[in-house]
Amino acid sequence: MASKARKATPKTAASVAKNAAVATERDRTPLCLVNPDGSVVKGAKLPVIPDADLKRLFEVMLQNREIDERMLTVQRQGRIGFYMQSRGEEGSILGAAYATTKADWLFLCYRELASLLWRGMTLQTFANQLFGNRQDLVKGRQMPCHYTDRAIGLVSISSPVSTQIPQAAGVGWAMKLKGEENVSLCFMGEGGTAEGDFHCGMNFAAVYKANVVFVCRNNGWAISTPAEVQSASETFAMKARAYGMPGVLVDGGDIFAMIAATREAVERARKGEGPTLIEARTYRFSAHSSSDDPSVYRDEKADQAKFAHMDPLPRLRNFLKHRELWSQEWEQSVVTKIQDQLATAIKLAETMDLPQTETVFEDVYKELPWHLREEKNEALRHKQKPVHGVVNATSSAKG
Amino acid sequence: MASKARKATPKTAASVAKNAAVATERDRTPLCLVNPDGSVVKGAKLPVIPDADLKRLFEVMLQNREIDERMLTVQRQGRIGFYMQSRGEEGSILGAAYATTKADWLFLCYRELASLLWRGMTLQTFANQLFGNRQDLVKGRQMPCHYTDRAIGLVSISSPVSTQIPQAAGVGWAMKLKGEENVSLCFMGEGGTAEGDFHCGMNFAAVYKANVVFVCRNNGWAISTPAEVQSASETFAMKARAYGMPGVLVDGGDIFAMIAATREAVERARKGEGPTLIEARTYRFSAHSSSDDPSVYRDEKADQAKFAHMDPLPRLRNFLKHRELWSQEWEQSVVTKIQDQLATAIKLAETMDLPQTETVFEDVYKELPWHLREEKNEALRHKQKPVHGVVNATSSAKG
Amino acid sequence: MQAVQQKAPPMAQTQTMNIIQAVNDALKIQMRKDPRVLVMGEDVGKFGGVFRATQGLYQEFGPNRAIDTPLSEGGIIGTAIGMAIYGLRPVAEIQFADYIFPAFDQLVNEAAKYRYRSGGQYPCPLIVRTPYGGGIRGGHYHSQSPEAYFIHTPGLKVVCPATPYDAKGLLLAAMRQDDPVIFFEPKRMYRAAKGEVPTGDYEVPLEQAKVTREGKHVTLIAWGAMWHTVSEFAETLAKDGISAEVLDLRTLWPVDLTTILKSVEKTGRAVIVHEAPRTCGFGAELSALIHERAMLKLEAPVQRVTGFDTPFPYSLEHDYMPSVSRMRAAVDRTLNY
Amino acid sequence: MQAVQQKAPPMAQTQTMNIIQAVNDALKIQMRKDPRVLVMGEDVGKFGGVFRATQGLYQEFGPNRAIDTPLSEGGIIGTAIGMAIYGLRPVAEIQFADYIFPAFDQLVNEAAKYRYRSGGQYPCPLIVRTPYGGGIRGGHYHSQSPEAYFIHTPGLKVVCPATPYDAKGLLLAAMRQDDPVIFFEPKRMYRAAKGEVPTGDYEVPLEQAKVTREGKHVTLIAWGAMWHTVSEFAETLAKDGISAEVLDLRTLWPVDLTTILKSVEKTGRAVIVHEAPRTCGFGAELSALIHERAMLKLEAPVQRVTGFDTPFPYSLEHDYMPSVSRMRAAVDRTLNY
Ligand SMILES: Cc1ncc(C[n+]2csc(CCOP(=O)(O)OP(=O)(O)O)c2C)c(N)n1
Ligand SMILES: Cc1ncc(C[n+]2csc(CCOP(=O)(O)OP(=O)(O)O)c2C)c(N)n1
Ligand SMILES: [Mg+2]
Ligand SMILES: [Mg+2]
Repeated sequence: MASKARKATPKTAASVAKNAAVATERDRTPLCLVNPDGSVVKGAKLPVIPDADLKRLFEVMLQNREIDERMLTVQRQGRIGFYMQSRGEEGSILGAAYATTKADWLFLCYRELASLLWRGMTLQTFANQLFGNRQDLVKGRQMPCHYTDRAIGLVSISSPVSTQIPQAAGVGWAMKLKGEENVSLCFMGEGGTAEGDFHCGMNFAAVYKANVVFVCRNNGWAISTPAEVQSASETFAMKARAYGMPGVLVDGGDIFAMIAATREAVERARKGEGPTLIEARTYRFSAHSSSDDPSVYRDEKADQAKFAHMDPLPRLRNFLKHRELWSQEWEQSVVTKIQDQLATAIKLAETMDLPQTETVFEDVYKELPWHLREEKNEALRHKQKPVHGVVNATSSAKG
Repeated sequence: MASKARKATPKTAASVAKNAAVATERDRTPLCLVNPDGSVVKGAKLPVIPDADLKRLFEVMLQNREIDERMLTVQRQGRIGFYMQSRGEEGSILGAAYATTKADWLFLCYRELASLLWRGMTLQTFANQLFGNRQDLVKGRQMPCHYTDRAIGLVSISSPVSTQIPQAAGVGWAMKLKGEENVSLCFMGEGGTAEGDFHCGMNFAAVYKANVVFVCRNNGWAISTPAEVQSASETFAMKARAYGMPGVLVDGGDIFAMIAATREAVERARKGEGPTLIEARTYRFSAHSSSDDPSVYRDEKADQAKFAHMDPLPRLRNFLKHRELWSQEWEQSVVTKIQDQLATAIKLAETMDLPQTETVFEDVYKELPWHLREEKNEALRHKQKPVHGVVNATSSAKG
Repeated sequence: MQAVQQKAPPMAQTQTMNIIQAVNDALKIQMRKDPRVLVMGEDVGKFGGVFRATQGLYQEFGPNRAIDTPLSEGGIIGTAIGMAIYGLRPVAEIQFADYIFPAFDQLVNEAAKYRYRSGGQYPCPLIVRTPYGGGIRGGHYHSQSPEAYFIHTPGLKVVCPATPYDAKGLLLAAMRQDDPVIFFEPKRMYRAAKGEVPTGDYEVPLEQAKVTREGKHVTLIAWGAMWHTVSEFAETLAKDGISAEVLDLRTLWPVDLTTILKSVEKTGRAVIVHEAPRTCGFGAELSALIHERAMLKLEAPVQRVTGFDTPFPYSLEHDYMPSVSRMRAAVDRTLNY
Repeated sequence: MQAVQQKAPPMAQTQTMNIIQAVNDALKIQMRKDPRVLVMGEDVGKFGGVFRATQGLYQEFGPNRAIDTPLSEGGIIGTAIGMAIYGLRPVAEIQFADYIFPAFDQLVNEAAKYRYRSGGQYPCPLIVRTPYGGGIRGGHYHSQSPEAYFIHTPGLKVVCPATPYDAKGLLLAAMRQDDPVIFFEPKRMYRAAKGEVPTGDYEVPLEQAKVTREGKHVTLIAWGAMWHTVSEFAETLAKDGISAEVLDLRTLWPVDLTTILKSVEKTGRAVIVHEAPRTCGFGAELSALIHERAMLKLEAPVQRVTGFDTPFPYSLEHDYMPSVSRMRAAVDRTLNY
């Protein structure tokens, strides 16, 4: 973009208004390959996915939904401090995750549990984190739903919105500098696109053609704030243009479309051709978090009905039915199994001790400096009893 | 951008690559109404500008250039600590400024002296700021070229790049909230578009349709960094699309084009129709600042020749000649006059005392709190002699 | 517990309020009086804020004065600065103090320096309200107490009420002065602290600490949520025959050093309690100031009981937060020096 | 003046260098040894940095290891964090410390907490080099000394060399340990401070202060550019028969308290000198620590001579910067207490 003298015929009228950022029909239309009733969209070319994988993806969707319901109940019972559901967004999350491998690093916003289940995070690891117990991989240091699991390529989840975006760009850039074909897959919410970090991350990724794929889950809401307050642009995918990066709008209820779009983006990234921004159009069927009450700011009943067609689970079920890959008994057995496994994991996690007081002082630095040695001793001399049942219903914003 | 169910036919192929952010010919072509030789571009409709104004604009261009040369010399003599030139960019700066009035607040990057001369900042005010003397409107608190002059609508210039962008959006938003038709005019460099603040400011301005016009001076360089490192997008004007805002690319050597584009943008803003991003394609003919040495990172001689056609001064002179509004004597008299006036202003500014020690403690807060009263007394007890001639040639980045 | 300091002006009509209600009341009163005042931030409009501090403002004052913003702290503070220098009186909310850092540059390099660097031509009367502090199981990012960063920044005022009465009075005072103010609200006490608050208009002047309990053996210095813990602690000390004087600083900077020194010179001992990490926390400044100016009156070095120098943990926040037993040890250190 | 502390390892080959050259040399040595190391920042590549600290690296290591970035501190630090957790060793330059604030959130909420919040799974060995301090007629935004903000942030190490020898040795040590380090370079002394520096590889260990002058009446504590002023000041004191011990902290956090206490316990008096504003500056922490731990050995309260609590001025920076006459007054206060 240097000031090169260009030879084109000069424009002779400002026509600012005509130059406005109008989206074309193509910009506005989400990619969709499978209809809500499970039928294939006319003319669509489905991505190649083995039947076993399709069934496994459906299983994880079911599991995710069971886990969501169960953990919200556990939270309501005051047994864990916080929970965030992802009902209705599992399709796009799983679709994106499916297009990557464990060698591809994963940066999450926080609502992408399904991607971790897909990658094989164990239920025990999951439950330990929610209870913040002694076996929790993050040593009970973070709120529930802030997982880190290096074994499956999951980077540490942070509450501050969008800080992961430039970091993911940095990882994708490092992969490229090292000559690797790995990619970094980075989720964000549509609310997160308003932060300065979104801009920095997208820009660096594009300038250096980093191996990164950005997935923006546009679920319509950032807590109580509707997506139209976040940006005046017609779609979030269009924001890619500001960075000279391809942007694709996808029907987030259609896991096939998500897989197709993400595969293409991942392939480009692996080849060193740079990043892509994918907008997954979805709906946040659940509350923002266990601290939230959406009935204050939206018409829950009407909206649930209005957006029902965007739910990826019945859509995939319908597709599997068409392919004769589904049966009621199978679905029931998956649900029963996850309920049992979850019950076991919760029980174990809940009865496990909290981390020991001295762990508060570990990992601030690689080694314990003098002042933390002193402070550790002070803490040990004055060990406190855990305060149970401190309710945080004062805020609906945590996470 | 809420997740509304849209009725369009679904897209059936991801084709990420095809969706890429390709600029159209229209995007790539700067608006140009007057050719470098002063002739009007075929088919162009020139903005209406009274002859007297045209001559006055040319005068200010000449003045700006004289001032630039003179002050750099004064800096080289060690009489002021720092200076920033704007040679070759006066046209776009003046064009944008001409499209506004003093009631329209002005946010500068730092290289837009011409806009202040146009608005009537006196040479004495200017010189006092450069010498940081007792009469300096900012009380000798800021480096040279960091003017503030409320009388002409100039907000305080800050060194940190791009912080003015959300602030200008806030002022334009305040104007709108108050039901005023004023606008806020905000300059930035193309380097500044990489900062998070650019994103925040553009986004808020567009969401709230603030009364603001953004002018990005793309002079090809941010100190030693070429514009192509700042963004992978083909133009900076295209960044407007990410915000649902019109973006216009303008030949910055053509003051007529700048006036036309800015007038249209200002009009839209006054009517409450929201912000515009204008990219003025120019070339930074001078060094970044008095601390910089561009020969280290670019081929000075070749580039000066290559970009000569982008200089707005000969272009306007040629136009005036065509219109018989120019004479050598007139130009010479303008130059001589500004030289004289400047000499007088410099002399006065240079002989004026520095601010008094106690002023260091004023304006931190509206009133002096106890600790600053104490510190003021300490400073008065230990008054130091000014350290003259401390050279800052260690860095080329200041400003 | 709050009887000592909740003295309302005589005859004023009062009502029991918590801190949320007190803040809400202050905003309403000032928005009715001054059309330049508006509130803005994430979820502050229709929803009334995630802690509900701005509830009802959207309904009463409309979307142009109770503004839902994009999720961008830099944008909120950056545009609010623009509004403030243009003559409006924005009261920006940062949803949690932990999220104030994307706006840090706008606060410390811009808002704090606007009046100064413009030679007094552009004052920047911006208020930033933000809930701070731990004890709500918020982990790293819903628990921080970042006041020291702002106290270290010339040009900002830093206020932190502990009670509903002070929350309302200090916020009203802050909205009526002309410098940028970071207004930290103790989220743990948002609903837990209740007290009688005048329903009408009043101000609690900035830059004045309050002696909330008189005592003679040791001065306990606190603010915000910790003032409550410290006040309870002082009661238990009394049972052991130790008479503690308790100070609620209320305005952290510029601090009311006169009141502090008067108390410490009387008791000869001081313990400062805060939630933020110890190192370079505000306790360090207070300790330095007291030692510099009252060393000869001190029976023992000033003690600090603070959050530890680690990120704020989740499961073990009970071990992290300044505890009564650590406070007791600190008091004992001053008594047995 | 630098003779005392510039003792090179015996037999090592040395060369006269200034701080810029020493930094450059450290980067070159480490980049040759460790292919994971890269430098990145505004103008650091082809141009070699606006202070020329990275000169020649682009030519020797190419554009992938001496990287010119967009003008975006948030992007620089954010992506550098990604690189660091992925196993590279980025050394990011922030052109002036005054411009570190757009990256503040990434530094204090992210880099500082990465190892901790991931339970040790993701260390973040990021180095941020940045020139700080006044005395170059830089006004508000080319003069600030923001070390206290980072010292207050658990998880960061803060280093600040005063001499070429230490600049090289500390930077080499910093690049070889595994925690994020903010490395403040005294820009006023970049070219002014010269000394003999070994041309080969060596480290100056972090977290160790240095007694650069022995004395018995008062301890003068400083770092970075102020260490030079303080050292000269100590000479003038000697002429008046006052024997000052001078400490160069070198690593600010974790600070070498042992060395500080040892000196202060010996002299009974301490004066801390820094450029940053006094309030909540690092001097406050040092003062608190010394009083807490050595009060009975103190003949007088610890004194602070610092920048004033105002934005950094331009024309009057000579009045703003800690001056020898203010230092003298502080020493006198400790002597005549
Ligand atoms: C920097 C920052 N500001 C504010 C918050 C509080 N907060 C948590 S989630 C959230 C909304 C996020 O919305 P979106 O990005 O759309 O993701 P979604 O929750 O819809 O998945 C907010 C405001 C935060 N965590 N971080
Ligand atoms: C936040 C910040 N980072 C770095 C700098 C140092 N700096 C001053 S000007 C400049 C380049 C600006 O380039 P551009 O925006 O293109 O404006 P131009 O100088 O070309 O007019 C840089 C890096 C700064 N002033 N502020
Ligand atoms: Mg959302
Ligand atoms: Mg430029």
